[in-house]
Amino acid sequence: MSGLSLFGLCGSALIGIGLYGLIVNPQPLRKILAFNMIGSGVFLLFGVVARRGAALGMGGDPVPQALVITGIVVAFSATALAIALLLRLHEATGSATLRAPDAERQPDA
Amino acid sequence: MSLLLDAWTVVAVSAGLFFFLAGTIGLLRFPDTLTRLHALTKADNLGLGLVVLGLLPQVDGVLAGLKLICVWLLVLLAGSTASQLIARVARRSEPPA
Amino acid sequence: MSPTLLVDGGLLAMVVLVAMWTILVRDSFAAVIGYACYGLLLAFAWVRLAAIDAALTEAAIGGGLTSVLLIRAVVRLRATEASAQLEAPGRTLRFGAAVLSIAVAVALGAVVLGLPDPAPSLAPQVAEHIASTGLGNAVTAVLLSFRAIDTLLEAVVLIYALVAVWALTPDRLWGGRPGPKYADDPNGMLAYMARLLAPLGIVVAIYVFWVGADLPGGKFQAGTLLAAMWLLTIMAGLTDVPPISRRWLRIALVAGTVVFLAIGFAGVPLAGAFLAYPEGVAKPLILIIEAASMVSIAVTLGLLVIGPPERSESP
Amino acid sequence: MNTTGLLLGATVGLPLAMLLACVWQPLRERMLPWLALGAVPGLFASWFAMRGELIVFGNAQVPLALAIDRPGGVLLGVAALLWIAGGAYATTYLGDKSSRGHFVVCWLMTLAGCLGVFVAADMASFYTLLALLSVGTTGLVLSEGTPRSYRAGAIYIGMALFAESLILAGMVLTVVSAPGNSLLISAAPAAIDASPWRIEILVLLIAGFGIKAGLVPLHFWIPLAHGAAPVPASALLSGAVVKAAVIGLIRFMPIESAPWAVGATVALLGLLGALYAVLVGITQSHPKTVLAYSSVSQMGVIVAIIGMGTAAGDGSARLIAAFYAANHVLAKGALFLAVGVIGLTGARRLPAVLLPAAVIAVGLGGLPLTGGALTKEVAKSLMGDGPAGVLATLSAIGTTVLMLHFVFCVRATAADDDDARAPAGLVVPWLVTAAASIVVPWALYLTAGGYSLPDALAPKALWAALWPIAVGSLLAFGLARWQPKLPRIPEGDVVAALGRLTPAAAALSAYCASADALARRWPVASLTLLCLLMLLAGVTVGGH
Amino acid sequence: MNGAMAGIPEATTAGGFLLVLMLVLPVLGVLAALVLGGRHARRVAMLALPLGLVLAVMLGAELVQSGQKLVYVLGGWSPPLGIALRADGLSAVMLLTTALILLAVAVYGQADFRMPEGAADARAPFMFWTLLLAVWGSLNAVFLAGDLFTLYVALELLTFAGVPLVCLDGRPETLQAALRYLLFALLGSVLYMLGAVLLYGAYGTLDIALLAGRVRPEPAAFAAAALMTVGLLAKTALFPLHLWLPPAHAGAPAAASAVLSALVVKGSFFLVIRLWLDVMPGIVTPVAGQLLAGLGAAAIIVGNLVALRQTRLKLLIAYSTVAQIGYLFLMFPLAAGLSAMQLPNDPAVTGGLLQAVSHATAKAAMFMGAGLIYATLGHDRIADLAGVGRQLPMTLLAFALGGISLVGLPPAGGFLAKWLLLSTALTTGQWWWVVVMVAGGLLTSAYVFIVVMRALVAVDAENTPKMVVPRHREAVVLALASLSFLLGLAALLPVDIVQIGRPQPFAAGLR
Repeated sequence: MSGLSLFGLCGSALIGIGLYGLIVNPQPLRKILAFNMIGSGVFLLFGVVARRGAALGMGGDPVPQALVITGIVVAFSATALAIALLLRLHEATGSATLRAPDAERQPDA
Repeated sequence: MSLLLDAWTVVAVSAGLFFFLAGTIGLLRFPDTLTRLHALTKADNLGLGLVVLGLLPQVDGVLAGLKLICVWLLVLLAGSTASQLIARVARRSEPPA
Repeated sequence: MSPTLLVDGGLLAMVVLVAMWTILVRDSFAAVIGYACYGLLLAFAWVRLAAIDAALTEAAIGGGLTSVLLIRAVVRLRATEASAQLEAPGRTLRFGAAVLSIAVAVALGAVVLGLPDPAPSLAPQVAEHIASTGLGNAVTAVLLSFRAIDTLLEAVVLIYALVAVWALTPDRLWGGRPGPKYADDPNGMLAYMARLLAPLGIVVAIYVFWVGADLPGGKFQAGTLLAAMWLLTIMAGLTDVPPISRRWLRIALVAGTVVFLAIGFAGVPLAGAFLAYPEGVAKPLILIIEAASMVSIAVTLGLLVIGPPERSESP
Repeated sequence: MNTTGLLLGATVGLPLAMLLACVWQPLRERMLPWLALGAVPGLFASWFAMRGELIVFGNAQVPLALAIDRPGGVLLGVAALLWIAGGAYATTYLGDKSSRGHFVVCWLMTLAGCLGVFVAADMASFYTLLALLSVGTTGLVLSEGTPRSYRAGAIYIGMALFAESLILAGMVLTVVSAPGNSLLISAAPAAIDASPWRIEILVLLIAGFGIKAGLVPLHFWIPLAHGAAPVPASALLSGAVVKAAVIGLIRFMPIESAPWAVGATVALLGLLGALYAVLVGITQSHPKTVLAYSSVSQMGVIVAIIGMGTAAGDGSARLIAAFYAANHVLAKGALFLAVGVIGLTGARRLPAVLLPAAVIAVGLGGLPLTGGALTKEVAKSLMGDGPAGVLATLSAIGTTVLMLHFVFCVRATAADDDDARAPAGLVVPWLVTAAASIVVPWALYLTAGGYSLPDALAPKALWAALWPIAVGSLLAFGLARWQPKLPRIPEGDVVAALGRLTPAAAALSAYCASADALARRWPVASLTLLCLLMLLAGVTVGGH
Repeated sequence: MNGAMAGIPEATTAGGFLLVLMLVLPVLGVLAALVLGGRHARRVAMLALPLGLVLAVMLGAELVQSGQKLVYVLGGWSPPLGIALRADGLSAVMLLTTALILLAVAVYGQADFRMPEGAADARAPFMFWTLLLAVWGSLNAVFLAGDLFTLYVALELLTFAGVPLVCLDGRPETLQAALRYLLFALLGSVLYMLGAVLLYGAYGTLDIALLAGRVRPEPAAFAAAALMTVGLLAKTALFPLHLWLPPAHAGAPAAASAVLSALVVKGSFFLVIRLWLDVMPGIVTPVAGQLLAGLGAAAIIVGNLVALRQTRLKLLIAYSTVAQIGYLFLMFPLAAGLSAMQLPNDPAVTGGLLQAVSHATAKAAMFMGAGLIYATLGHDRIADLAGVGRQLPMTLLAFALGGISLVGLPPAGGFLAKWLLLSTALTTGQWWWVVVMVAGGLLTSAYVFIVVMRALVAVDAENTPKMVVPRHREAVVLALASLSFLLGLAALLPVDIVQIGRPQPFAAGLR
């Protein structure tokens, strides 16, 4: 087994771990964290793909590497928005939960 | 000559590692925040310093050497600031034993 | 078992362990700290994958800014911890989740191991065409030339995200200053560090941006550094966040994208296509774009971390 | 575009144009007096439009075609006549009720749809007009604005849309199996006959049109709707609108070639339904409801005629059914209008009004020299003397009973004030319709039918028509005595039984709601997502 | 087939620059709104949207005229190294629909989101107009991008633009709905991204056209198909992944709901079409198609039944969206069935897209109508709608027309779509989908009927409207509804725009 496949397995594992956290952790903050973990796992896999494409003295296929950078920035913006939303929710309701028995209720006017 | 330098490197780096070890143990074993901080900062400033000094002869070019020293100084700065801040918080939260 | 394999194995084992701990640990604060460490370890992993640009970005954004965000949030959300714990799903659900997650991970691993050998790669094509961009850093060439549209849209993503964050402003505070007011203690430790570090950081940032054309580095990494320095001075109370209604602030936000678009359109008559660069002047144009983007990225990232306005305009 | 095209176009176009005009409030308020006008082009079209000529509007793939064939022409003419009379009648009947804007709009929609289906020659426009018809009719049923009318309207639109879905499915299958996916209705019978899904198509179409025709046991919406609608509306619904189903069957059924069993089944259903409707009808006491049940019965006979024709593979059934239906259009229309007139007429003038009503009523049963007798005479050729013939005769007797029962019921509704007289605006249109219901069948019998007077006046024929009437009358007078003792069957018999299903439906929807609530909890949803992921991957791998 | 597949680098076609303009115009709008701020945001939007509509029409005309898909190779770097923008019939139709609906929403939103007198700047108006442009930009990117990663970025753009629309009025429950939406959408997009990564790892390109030629039935492709599809389903809120939709669409301001329900969910749906029909027709199996449509069927039944239970108009409409999304997914097994019979899958695809368009127009109209009702009565309790028929006749008519389109009566667009799907289902012998469609239509008619009935109840005059709705807002709603109602007449058009420039599936190496 080459080192590279280790990275591949690690990426897959991170994705699995993140998925688990995303499902079972009740706090939105922890879900956000888990989402970031999934994301980093995906990027790591992309890194593996890049590394496998190493050629002509390049350490790796630069296209995936570039895409990873873009992806990281996008994921960060998502995280920032999610956390801002979460904090706003907490500020407005004093609680921070996704459990909503009556999310459908709509007050008049 | 190079042998001496290599020897120096080995000695310095291992000394640095020792300080790191000591610092870590202190961090784990000491009773309260302040003493832990003390152990940590002391140890890893010194430890890192020794490692850097040890590596200096190995680098090619002055620029690289300066970079290494920069790293050390930056860590010193960050470490001391952080420990100061933590110490403040600690002093506010827990009365000196 | 070669030593490099050993090192990689150890590193990755640590990554996975920290990740599991981060997910499983009960206390959210601990989880956040765990995540910060995770980010840094991951940066090493990227180095091992010979993706220095990605490593820098991961360290700066994944490890750095994200952690700052998370720490701010977790501290504010302390109060909700206990009640949230009550909502934890039951054992069966957790079991099901575990089983499925593992299944997904395993299947994924299998697929990844099964990827074709030799792997398809665009590296040769990049190598073939990079000369015409005048750049030495292939990643930058991809970002700014071959797949410029992605980078353009990504700048737009940052702007959209900031708009979305600002949309959360309470109506009465619209146009106000984001984030809390940090006590300015001129002879405080933080202020001291900020004074010392900020200039240095800015220099480093500009260096990272400048070498980005040929060596690892570039506008994202540099912009992130600048943002970090800005945040530092703000937290140290040396400066205050400007109100979001400021015209110059808005201009700083969009400058990068506008320059990018302008040069992109200039490419239509001059180089025959949108986002194409005229022969020879590609590199300077790209540097101009990067410079403008760096500023915009720095401001946007900083504001994203600080969040929506929390104070009225008057400081 | 020649006169034919002009007339056919106007038949649908004028009502639609008037409808469009109604978008403007002031016009809508003033539209009522002009309702009668809307049907005039239809009337002319039925006279002057060339038979079988195809007028195409749309493009190659979707030809929107209008045409008029013999059965269609017959029905179009009488329907238009009734629409004109009804329009005039409605003008007085509604006067300045606040609801008239609503009424006018729905009336015009129904008018356009009703006359349209008689001239539509391609399935797309046929279906479109059918849908327009249902929506408009629903509006008419609702226009009283009472809870009763809401219930009736809800059930009506439900059944109508259900029927149309069946018809749509049938049509789609037909088009798919038609050469070149032709949308032309004229191509439909052949296409159905050649289709691999012949039986499916036939079942779908017969079921769909059966519902629209009020074929028992899916007839229950008719009594409700026709009972609830205002008098002129229910006259049109019971007289003209239900005939859309007849023309549908006439045009789509491959009568010459469909299997015998299909025809026989349809005929049996129709005739049994006819008798059943009579039995339920005589337990009713509200005149409009009685008439509605009689409509169910008559439609049953008409469907049976088509069925028998199919069984015998005799294409003439088309025209015969149309003729029978035409007679029913006018007779039933006249009777409904009569209900409104009699309700406003005092004891002194009652006989003068009741007598013609009674004649027409019994005429439906086949009173000699009336349209009823002629139609039955003509239908005999198909019904034969077998079981079908017997059932037909029985239904004739039953109809007589029911109609006399109606006369008794309607007499009871006469105004209390002895000197009360219905306004001319109601009486005249009614009388016109009544007269037409006597004359027109003769005209059709002699022209379109191509029969001659002797056939009709042959003593044998007269006797054959007379004796069921006699029997029926005897029964009727017996009934008049015993009727109060009969069990009270609720209006729209079957629907009462269907009412029992509501708890089940409620349970189902509650179940869905809880399922929805569960699925929308975060852990469940995200788990479902992973399951789906694995499932999808699984079937994808499994498929290769 | 297109040149890219034959190895010849793809070249920009005539009129390709229109694609760039469509892509950039909204972005420029957002930037301008952001810099100018305040009351200028509205002016920018009202300037850009009509312009965009014109561009979309020009694009459509160009497409019809040239009869093949429009391509623009960005930066002169043709795929796989570079990225190409492509517009085929599907894109053109969606672009046009989007521009049209957004323009309508903008006209409608004038009153709700104008700067309060005196105030130089206010949050809600500024945000509404900026986000409107933002949604537009992201959707155009989704419809035009020819590269899976660019599409990922576009999807994220769409999410970031959609989420704040949900909680535009800042009520706590809308904040929560927005958070649910954001988190689930992020999960979806990360799965999509993962799929893209695997595809690149296996085939070394992310370009749709190139991938179509390169994908082989092998694990990487299977996994990618599953991951991307499920990710997109989560973003499209196909039952049972709809947890975020009802509260989000019911809670947002009417104008925003219209955009979210009519357009935003269509973005990810559009990608499912691309993926299944253009990128990997050879990978997704008939069973998978049946699975997708099965979910759609469940959505239709459950969504409609739950809609019938709702006591609030906006929630009812939101659940009707859940059901209508189900309809969209019926097209996949039908298209597959046709291809399996070596027939062109045009009718299924056209039917599916037509369903999407007619639902978009109808639903936008219905949500905006609900908004007017809410404004007039001060509530949207279905039980107390009496009198609406008098106060808002046009709105009610619009609601009815929209409803008719959803039910699928002629000549509405819904009918034509239904006709196409029905005939396909029957020709491919999948009669069970016919049953579902019919049942769904009946259930839909039930709640449309109930609402219209309630609203038609006359009421004694003394209840005074909370606010008098200007005629032109009603007119916009009615116009949109009528468009949806008359869309069925598209059958009379000489050419099937949807099919222009689409690869024929079995030509694309299907089985």
